[in-house]
Amino acid sequence: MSKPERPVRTERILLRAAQEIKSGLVINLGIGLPTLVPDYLPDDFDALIHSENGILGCGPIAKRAQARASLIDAAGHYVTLRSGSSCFDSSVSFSMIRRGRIDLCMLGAFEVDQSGNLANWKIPGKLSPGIGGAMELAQKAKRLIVLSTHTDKHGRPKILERCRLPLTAPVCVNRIITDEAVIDVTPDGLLVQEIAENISAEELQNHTEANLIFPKTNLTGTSGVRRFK
Amino acid sequence: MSKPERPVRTERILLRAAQEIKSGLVINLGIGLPTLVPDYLPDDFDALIHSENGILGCGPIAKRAQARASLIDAAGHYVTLRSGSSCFDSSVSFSMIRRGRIDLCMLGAFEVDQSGNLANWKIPGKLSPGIGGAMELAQKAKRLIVLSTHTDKHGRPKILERCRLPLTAPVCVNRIITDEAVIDVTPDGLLVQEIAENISAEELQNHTEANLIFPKTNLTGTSGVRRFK
Amino acid sequence: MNKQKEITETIAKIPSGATVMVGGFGSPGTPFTLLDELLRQGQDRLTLIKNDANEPGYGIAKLIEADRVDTLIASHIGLNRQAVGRMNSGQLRVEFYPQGILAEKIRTAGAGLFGFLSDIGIETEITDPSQIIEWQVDKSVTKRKLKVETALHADFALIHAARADHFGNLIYTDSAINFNPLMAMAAENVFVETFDLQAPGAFPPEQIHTPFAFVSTVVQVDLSPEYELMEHYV
Amino acid sequence: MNKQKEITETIAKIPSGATVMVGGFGSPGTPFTLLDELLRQGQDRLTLIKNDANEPGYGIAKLIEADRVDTLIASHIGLNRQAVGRMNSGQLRVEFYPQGILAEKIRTAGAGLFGFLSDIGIETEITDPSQIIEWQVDKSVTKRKLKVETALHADFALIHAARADHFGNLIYTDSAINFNPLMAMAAENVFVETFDLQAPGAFPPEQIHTPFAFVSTVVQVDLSPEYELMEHYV
Repeated sequence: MSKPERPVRTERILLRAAQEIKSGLVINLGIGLPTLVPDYLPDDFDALIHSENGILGCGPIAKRAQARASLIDAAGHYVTLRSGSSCFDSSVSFSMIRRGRIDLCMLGAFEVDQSGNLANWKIPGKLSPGIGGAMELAQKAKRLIVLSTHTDKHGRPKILERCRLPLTAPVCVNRIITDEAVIDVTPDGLLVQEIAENISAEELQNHTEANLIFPKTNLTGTSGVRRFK
Repeated sequence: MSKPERPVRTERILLRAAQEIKSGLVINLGIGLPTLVPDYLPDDFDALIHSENGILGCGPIAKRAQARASLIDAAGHYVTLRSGSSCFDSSVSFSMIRRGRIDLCMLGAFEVDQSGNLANWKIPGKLSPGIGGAMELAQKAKRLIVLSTHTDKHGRPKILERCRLPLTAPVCVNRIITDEAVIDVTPDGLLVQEIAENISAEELQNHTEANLIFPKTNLTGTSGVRRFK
Repeated sequence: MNKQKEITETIAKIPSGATVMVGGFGSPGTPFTLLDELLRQGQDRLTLIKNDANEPGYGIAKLIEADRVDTLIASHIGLNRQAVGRMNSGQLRVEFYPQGILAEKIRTAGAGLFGFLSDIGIETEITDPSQIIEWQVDKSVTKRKLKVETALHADFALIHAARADHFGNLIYTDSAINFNPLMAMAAENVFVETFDLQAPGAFPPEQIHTPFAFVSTVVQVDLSPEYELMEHYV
Repeated sequence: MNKQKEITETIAKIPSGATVMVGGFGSPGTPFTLLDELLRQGQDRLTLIKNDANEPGYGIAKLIEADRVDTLIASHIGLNRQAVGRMNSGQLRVEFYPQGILAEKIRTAGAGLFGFLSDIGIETEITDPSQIIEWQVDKSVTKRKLKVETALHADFALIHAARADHFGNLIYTDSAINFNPLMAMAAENVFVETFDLQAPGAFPPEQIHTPFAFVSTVVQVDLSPEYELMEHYV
């Protein structure tokens, strides 16, 4: 699929995130990085995208000639509908979410921590535009993946020992995909599954407030950890 | 409208009940006598009949050639749909009821009492086929009219001082239409509005366990009380 | 994503002892063919959730008559004297709810919620004091007495849809809608029968009553006499 | 039974200080023409209930900018910086709920119920301990901590429907469905705008999203630029 030029860090996250989307899964993609993931799927990909404003089966972003004023996704983009799509009211849409019918949800994060807590809706005194669908998605999706740059624009870690901002939901994140690593939240802590090819394990830990677990190796080694571009 | 031959007592109740149905009212008609009321409306009458199994705008009972296997009313009759009708699920149907969107409901009764309590769903040890829609209709219709023979088949009063059977809903009945009288439930008690032309006020009281109030008159007089056939 | 399956393997997923929601108000919307296969396969000790007990010889009445149902959760079974008889003799345990409360309890499970607050039947024998809470539901000073109604869950739902596509999008018709869309949201595994199975894209998006995310399996069935007019009612 | 009325007399029924539900998620489903008439007539001290605050210069944003709204009950107002600014400066009181909880609170009013039990946000700052009850929601021995969410009522609802008939039957389309059918059930007085007003009988019965019993008035409106594509998003 043709897509606009994006920064390398962003591209890396989106490319890796696209690999998580398997055929037949019902997927919800939050505002920000997640909504861009479909640009990195094959054109003929059988994605089943739920948009919480009341669509199951969103197609690609609409080109001008296709766009309908009555049809936006939850991020406010004009979208198309794929074959077999349906539109429904907000109570049905969130019934689908709370009932556990969303197989995979990807959300952005201000902070995520080693227990899988997520903070992505409010920065007290700075940003509090509302809750939207985030709490229900974070709490109820069968699998929740956070997409985020590994550090914020000031270079500070976003993966923390414990979230300091108000939580969206506790213990909800399954996996974190950043431009530097793919990390799973496990009962033992944050388990590094993949590291970007341009970075060492030590650098990764330095960019992360929480302790990372590296499989079959120590902090400075990387054997058993897949490399990704 | 053509209708089958019915006993005089039944006919009298139905004829009088039909006068309660005004154009534009949303009406629910319970199983038994109430479902027969439309037979006594003019053919061109603009009745808006709700059936709690999920229809707004029931037309007359279907003749064989019109009947659809998928379309019954709550009493189990094959019905037709009038122009502007809709079909919906049971949660919407009872939302309409509980939200107070049924302007008028007519129900049958085992017992009704001077406080407007209604018992029509259960005779312990004899009859308890379930609750159905009766409790919600009785409790939530804007106006509830009971249609009943004045006495049971053994000649015993059905209009009591206090219901003895398990209640469908307390203090819910607005009016009682029987083959002998039209009686309103008021804060002061049961106020006789009309008496059938073949019966005296004294006879009416004798057929009724609860005390009746006769307007502007005493028990033996009937001035101020309309007569009906 | 093609959810069409054969009826035998579909119904075989239901074990004895399962809780099964069954669509339909009377005959319309009853999944007669799925029920007949459940009868044929022999599962027993079932808990069924259906508005009514169908009529003798139809739908779940056959399962009840074959002693395969321990408990029926319903609203009204007055059209099935045999079921009433079994209830009265203690052979069949029946739990009754007001019809709209039954619908709402099922919907509550489908909405991923746990219960709701109602005033229906609160002053009748169907309400036990243990079900009452006092809660401030508006800005008035006083709290209000309300009944807590809990969500009603099921392992399986058997659904009759007028039309379906291979993804599992469903459209119902006439008074055959009734409990079907609610049960399709509520149950863990949702098996649907339809006469009219189409390719995805056949239905306008806003006319789909049940979106495919709620549906597990779609079975194509043939029109049989049970789906036609019941002669004694014509 | 013809519920078609003129827009002026319809909106004139809304007094200052009223609580008004407004359909729409962003632009789709927003009753722009009804809102413009409310702006023109001058009612103030309004409490509005809408998913969002529209975008600056559109829909309820105009009412907010004209200082006519005391309180907004919403889910997310991130697309309207001016509304966020007014909230931060204390000019506009905003109550936020999770989007699906907002939808469900509205639906609960529409269903004639008083509240529901949820676990959403129960361990976050949006939940106060006074909202928690412990209740036995299933057959397990232990009770579960749940949040009581109360019904959200309104005097009025302003609804945008794609199609309507003179009885007040409504059909919505695309992502313009959103909160509209829920608000149409919930509010005491329900005023609907549509481009496409038809005679009763024009719609198949099972395709009607909002049956007429919920609707007070239908207003026919013209397609204006606000209903067309928003250029900055194309």
